[in-house]
Amino acid sequence: MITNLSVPPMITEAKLVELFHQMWLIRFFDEKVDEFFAKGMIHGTTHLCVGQEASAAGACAVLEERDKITSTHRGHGHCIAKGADVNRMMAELFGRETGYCRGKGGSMHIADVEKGNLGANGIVGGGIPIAVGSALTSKMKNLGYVTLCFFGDGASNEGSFHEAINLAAVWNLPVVFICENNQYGMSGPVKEMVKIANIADRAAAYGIPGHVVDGNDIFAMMNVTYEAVQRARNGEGPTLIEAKTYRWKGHSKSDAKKYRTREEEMEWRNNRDPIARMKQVLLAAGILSEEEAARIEAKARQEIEEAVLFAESSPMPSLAILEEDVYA
Amino acid sequence: MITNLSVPPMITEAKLVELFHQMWLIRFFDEKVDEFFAKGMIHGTTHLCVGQEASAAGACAVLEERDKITSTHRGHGHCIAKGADVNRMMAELFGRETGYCRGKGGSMHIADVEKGNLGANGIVGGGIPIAVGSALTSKMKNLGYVTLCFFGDGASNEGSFHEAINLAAVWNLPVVFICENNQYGMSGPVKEMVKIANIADRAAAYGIPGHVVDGNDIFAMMNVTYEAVQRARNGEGPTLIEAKTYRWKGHSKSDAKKYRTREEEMEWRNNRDPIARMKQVLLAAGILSEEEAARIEAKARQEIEEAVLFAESSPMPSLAILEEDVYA
Amino acid sequence: MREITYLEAVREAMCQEMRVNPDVFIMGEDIGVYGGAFGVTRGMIEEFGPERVRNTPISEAAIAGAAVGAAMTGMRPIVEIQFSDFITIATDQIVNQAAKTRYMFGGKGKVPMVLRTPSGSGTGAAAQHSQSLEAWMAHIPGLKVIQPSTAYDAKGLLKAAIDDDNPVIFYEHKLLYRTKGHVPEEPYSLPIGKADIKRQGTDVTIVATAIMVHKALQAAVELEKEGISVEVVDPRTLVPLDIETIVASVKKTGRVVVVHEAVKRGGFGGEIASLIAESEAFDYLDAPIRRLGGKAVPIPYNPILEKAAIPQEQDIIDAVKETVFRR
Amino acid sequence: MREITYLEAVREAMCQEMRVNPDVFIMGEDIGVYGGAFGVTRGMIEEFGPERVRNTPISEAAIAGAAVGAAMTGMRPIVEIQFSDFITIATDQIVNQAAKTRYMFGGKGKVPMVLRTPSGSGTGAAAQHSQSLEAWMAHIPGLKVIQPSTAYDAKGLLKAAIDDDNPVIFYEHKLLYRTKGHVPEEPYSLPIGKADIKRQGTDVTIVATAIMVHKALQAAVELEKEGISVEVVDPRTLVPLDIETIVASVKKTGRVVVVHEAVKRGGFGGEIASLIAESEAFDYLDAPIRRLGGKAVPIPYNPILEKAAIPQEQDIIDAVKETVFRR
Ligand SMILES: Cc1ncc(C[n+]2csc(CCOP(=O)(O)OP(=O)(O)O)c2C)c(N)n1
Ligand SMILES: Cc1ncc(C[n+]2csc(CCOP(=O)(O)OP(=O)(O)O)c2C)c(N)n1
Ligand SMILES: [Mg+2]
Ligand SMILES: [Mg+2]
Repeated sequence: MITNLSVPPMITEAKLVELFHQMWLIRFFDEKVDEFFAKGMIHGTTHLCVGQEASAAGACAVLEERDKITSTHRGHGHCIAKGADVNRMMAELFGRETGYCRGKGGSMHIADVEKGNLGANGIVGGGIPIAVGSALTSKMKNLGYVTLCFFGDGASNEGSFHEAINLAAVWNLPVVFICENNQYGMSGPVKEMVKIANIADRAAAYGIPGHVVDGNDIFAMMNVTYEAVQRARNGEGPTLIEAKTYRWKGHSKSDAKKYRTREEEMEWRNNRDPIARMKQVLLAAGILSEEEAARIEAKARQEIEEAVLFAESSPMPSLAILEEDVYA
Repeated sequence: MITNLSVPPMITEAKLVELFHQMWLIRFFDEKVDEFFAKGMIHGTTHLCVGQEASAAGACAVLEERDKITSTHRGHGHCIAKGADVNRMMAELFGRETGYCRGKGGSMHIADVEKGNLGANGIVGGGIPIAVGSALTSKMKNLGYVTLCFFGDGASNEGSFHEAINLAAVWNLPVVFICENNQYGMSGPVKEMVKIANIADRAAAYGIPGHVVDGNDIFAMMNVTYEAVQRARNGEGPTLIEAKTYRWKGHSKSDAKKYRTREEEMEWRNNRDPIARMKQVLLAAGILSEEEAARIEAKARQEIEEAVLFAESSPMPSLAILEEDVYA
Repeated sequence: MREITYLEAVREAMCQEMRVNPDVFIMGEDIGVYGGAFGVTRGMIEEFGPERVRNTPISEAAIAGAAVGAAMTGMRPIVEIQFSDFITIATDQIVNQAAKTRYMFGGKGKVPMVLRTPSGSGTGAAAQHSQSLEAWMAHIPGLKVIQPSTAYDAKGLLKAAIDDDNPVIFYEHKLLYRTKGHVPEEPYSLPIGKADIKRQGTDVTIVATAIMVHKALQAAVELEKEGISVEVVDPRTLVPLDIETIVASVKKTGRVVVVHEAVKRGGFGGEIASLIAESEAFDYLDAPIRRLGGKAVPIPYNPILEKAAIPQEQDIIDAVKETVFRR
Repeated sequence: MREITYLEAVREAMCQEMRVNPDVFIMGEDIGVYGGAFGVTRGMIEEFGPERVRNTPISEAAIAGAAVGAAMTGMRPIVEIQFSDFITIATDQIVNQAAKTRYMFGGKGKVPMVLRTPSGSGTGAAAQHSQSLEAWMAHIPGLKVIQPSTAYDAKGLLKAAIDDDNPVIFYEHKLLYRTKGHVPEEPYSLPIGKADIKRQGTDVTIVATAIMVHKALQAAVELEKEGISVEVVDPRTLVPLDIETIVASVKKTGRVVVVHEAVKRGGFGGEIASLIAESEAFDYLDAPIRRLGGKAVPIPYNPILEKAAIPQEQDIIDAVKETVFRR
């Protein structure tokens, strides 16, 4: 039990240290991917969540293993936070047979079904109804699990958002909707794309609670998600959480970022870095020392290097698998 | 100018009398259609708005001729209220060449483009984005017209509702959304299909005003729509109006109405009949006498009989037109 | 054997599965006390309750997507989309999610769901309620596509669809709902991917789907009177397609007419005709392959126009004769 | 003549129209300062301003539907759907509204809109961003469907599409964006419904669309070396389809291979092959019609698998040889 910090009951000191490590892992994973894309070493496209680590890590921290998530095109963080193996993730980006999808999915389709990650999604808003369906299973089979549904501010303007949340609300399903509002949908500033201050205010349209949270504060993320997960697990229905955050990088592999200023970026990088903020708290609470923090950071960095080695040394899929996996 | 009643400025006594007549026209039209369907004399299906006359007549009363509407599967009332000729409407239902759509559209697709009626729609929620597009034209060409967009309570759960209203809101378009909440979407009670008290509350999700109005009170309808139309015309953007009303008949041609009680139906018929209510007000205000009211009612009934004669005596479309009208 | 309607056969297949398998449930608009737009689910909510016969808001994308999510996590949902035209609102969830999930995930997960939906014209519901868009779904890898033409086939194929571990689109033709046929009372399954020869013949093959099977059979009776022996092959399932049975028939008869209600241009008849042309049957063809399909128009309301928009018995007779008397 | 890219040709067609016709405007996601996902609209918001280059929320159904409404009331909207796969979210508005409005209204009103959208695989964007679903749209009466393969065609056909009074679906192949061609600077229009013979030949006809035109032309060069003279016909527009030009070519060569990137099963190649088989060219055929198309799989991510999922130059060469050396 942690007494000097307000955290959900299952969050031990060890777990906090693990989360600190996890955030680094997410960051280094995506920075490495960024590097490879810049060098043209990876095929396709990718969407990085550097700067958004706390919302993924914080939200998933309060889940049980049996709980499920649905993720997005910007999904590496969610995937790691739900317990995926970075080796297999990196292998997927390299298009290898050892990847989560045997090289068939790539960045936008990594799923880790055994760990309850029902998949990234290349369709903005595409995962929201799926999360509702997963929650329906939990309710109908009385399985007690909760489904966390991640999506972006931009996705909140898709019809699927509206239809799915309403359905979850009227059926009172155990699902928590987490809108990661990183201020832009590709290039569209949220201020121009909705006429309201908070996406969370849309919860009222479905008769469910809505909460705005600082998505770069992992403690706030854990607390607000924990409460929503508890509600869901207790049969009290869905919640909409809006995590205000920011993506440090461009939207995808090439982005001149004309739609925002460098000053704005610097403000978020310098003053609201979720990892730096967590570190400060852990240091202040005496949970970590500077040395331990540095060691964890280095370890995460090392793990990503190893993931790259794993990926690079993994075999390419054989052409024979092209027509496999279409049908079960 | 009417001094003893609160009505929008353009509503004269003569206009009120005209509206009284119009409501009867709507009612008799749909009752006649009901009769024909029951007898198997009309092909296809239909959706009657008996009991909902005031929302159509009241909303359209404050429009100018250049203003536009989009309508729904339950669209005969809107169509008449926007100035359509009942002869050509009836002819359409009879599948005749003289019908609004040359017999190609039927009940669900009557449009009267010259009068600004952009059409009924067989797709629930299908007309909402179209109304937004029509409003966009008005804004881009600076035409000053307003578009009234009708849809049902059920339609408010379609993704198109969400996407289109948000778009209209962020673009500040001259469109007024009118949700005719007749308590059911086919058989689905609105109480089970949304978890909120008023559909109008959804306006807050888009940062636009929302109003609940007694849809069976034509005066209330006129006033609230007038205000919204004024806002739209003044460049202040869209409004969502929810008109609480009730359909007296079944959903479409065959409906055992198991999803509601006969008592509920009687309550609405006996105590909230929009025509009876208007009549009472007009009598009390001295605008109509009982005799005049009876004469107007009889006239409307007669016009529908004539519409039937017109339809019956109109030619069937020739097979030659089958492949016409696909492309402009 | 007892006779029941196609509609009852569909309902019976669902009810029998739901009695034995608690993972099977159905959701859709107005499928509760209303019994669905066509009455297919009538009585089901009374038997299975509102948890397993789930009345939904009018939200096709969410319904289809919720089915995908439920299927991925262990349920076997049946979705009723009130008219197949409304698939247009749920297309992303069906085509980009349900159909592709397993492949994108490299063989992980499965999506055992059935999407049942009424299609076709003939009810006067006009352009937005009368389409036959099965060719779309048949174009999508990862989906299976079924179009039963009889009560017997409907029951057996629906059981097979529910038992299948993949997303299956199950088209029910509105005008077939009231048609009757002999249907065993006990549950049975028909193989998905096996055509059925609905009538044996030697002079010409008609490959017909859904309601066109019946028009073809009527045409065959007329043609018989003129000494033309018609074989009617009903693919029953478009994906997978039993091309072997079709090819074997064409090799036997040397002449073929393919007929469906869907618009001819871009309809699945083009696929069937091309497969025949690409097959060993090509060398057996004594006349060009004929295709019949709907005219390139939205379905009109007026009943005379409506009928004229799609092939009728006489059109089939004419096409067969042209094929048979060629050269 | 000056050379520009396909992408520039598309942009130029739009800009030239927008300069002369105030009713023409464009809307879509990220088409403003970002210039669209592929950069097609880069610079346009700077020239025309945000009122005529309208950046939208991520709401495909509303964007398409707003275009329908705007078109019905006097504008000539161009809609950019970021990837053609996302048409699945706007399908109702395109198929049930845009395509059918005029017919349902008995010839009243018109819907002059162009929906431009990038399609095809080859960028590693995997299953939900790489489809070729043009066959769907070609199946829908009321729509016109264009698939330009060169910069020259793109510019001329896009002008024609914008000037057309009907809804037009305009597919741009992602891998063609960077290809260059000779394109006149002044505005010009190419007829919608006229195929183009991209290469003359005498032994065999290849009917190829979009990127496959280029692969077919490369294959033709190789085949030439082996003494096989290939004619390459590019339909350019699927609806209306210039079947006359195709049939004339096949009558001349007696052999035909139809190739597209879209999944073969249910692809538009079936329509083309069947039309050829139904035509007078049937009697001129010296070999069965061959079709090549994508494998029946979602497009995989891995670049080797991705390429293997669709026809490549070698596949075309092989198919042509099989056709030519048959019997
Ligand atoms: C249906 C759909 N529309 C558009 C896109 C293209 N696209 C991919 S990500 C993206 C922006 C999404 O914004 P948001 O939901 O805020 O997520 P973020 O990228 O900011 O994490 C867009 C427009 C898509 N993939 N799917
Ligand atoms: C997209 C779509 N889904 C379902 C239907 C079938 N349907 C027609 S009307 C209707 C009920 C609509 O309810 P509401 O919007 O409240 O309008 P009301 O009928 O009550 O006037 C339904 C489900 C349809 N036509 N379109
Ligand atoms: Mg965002
Ligand atoms: Mg209603």
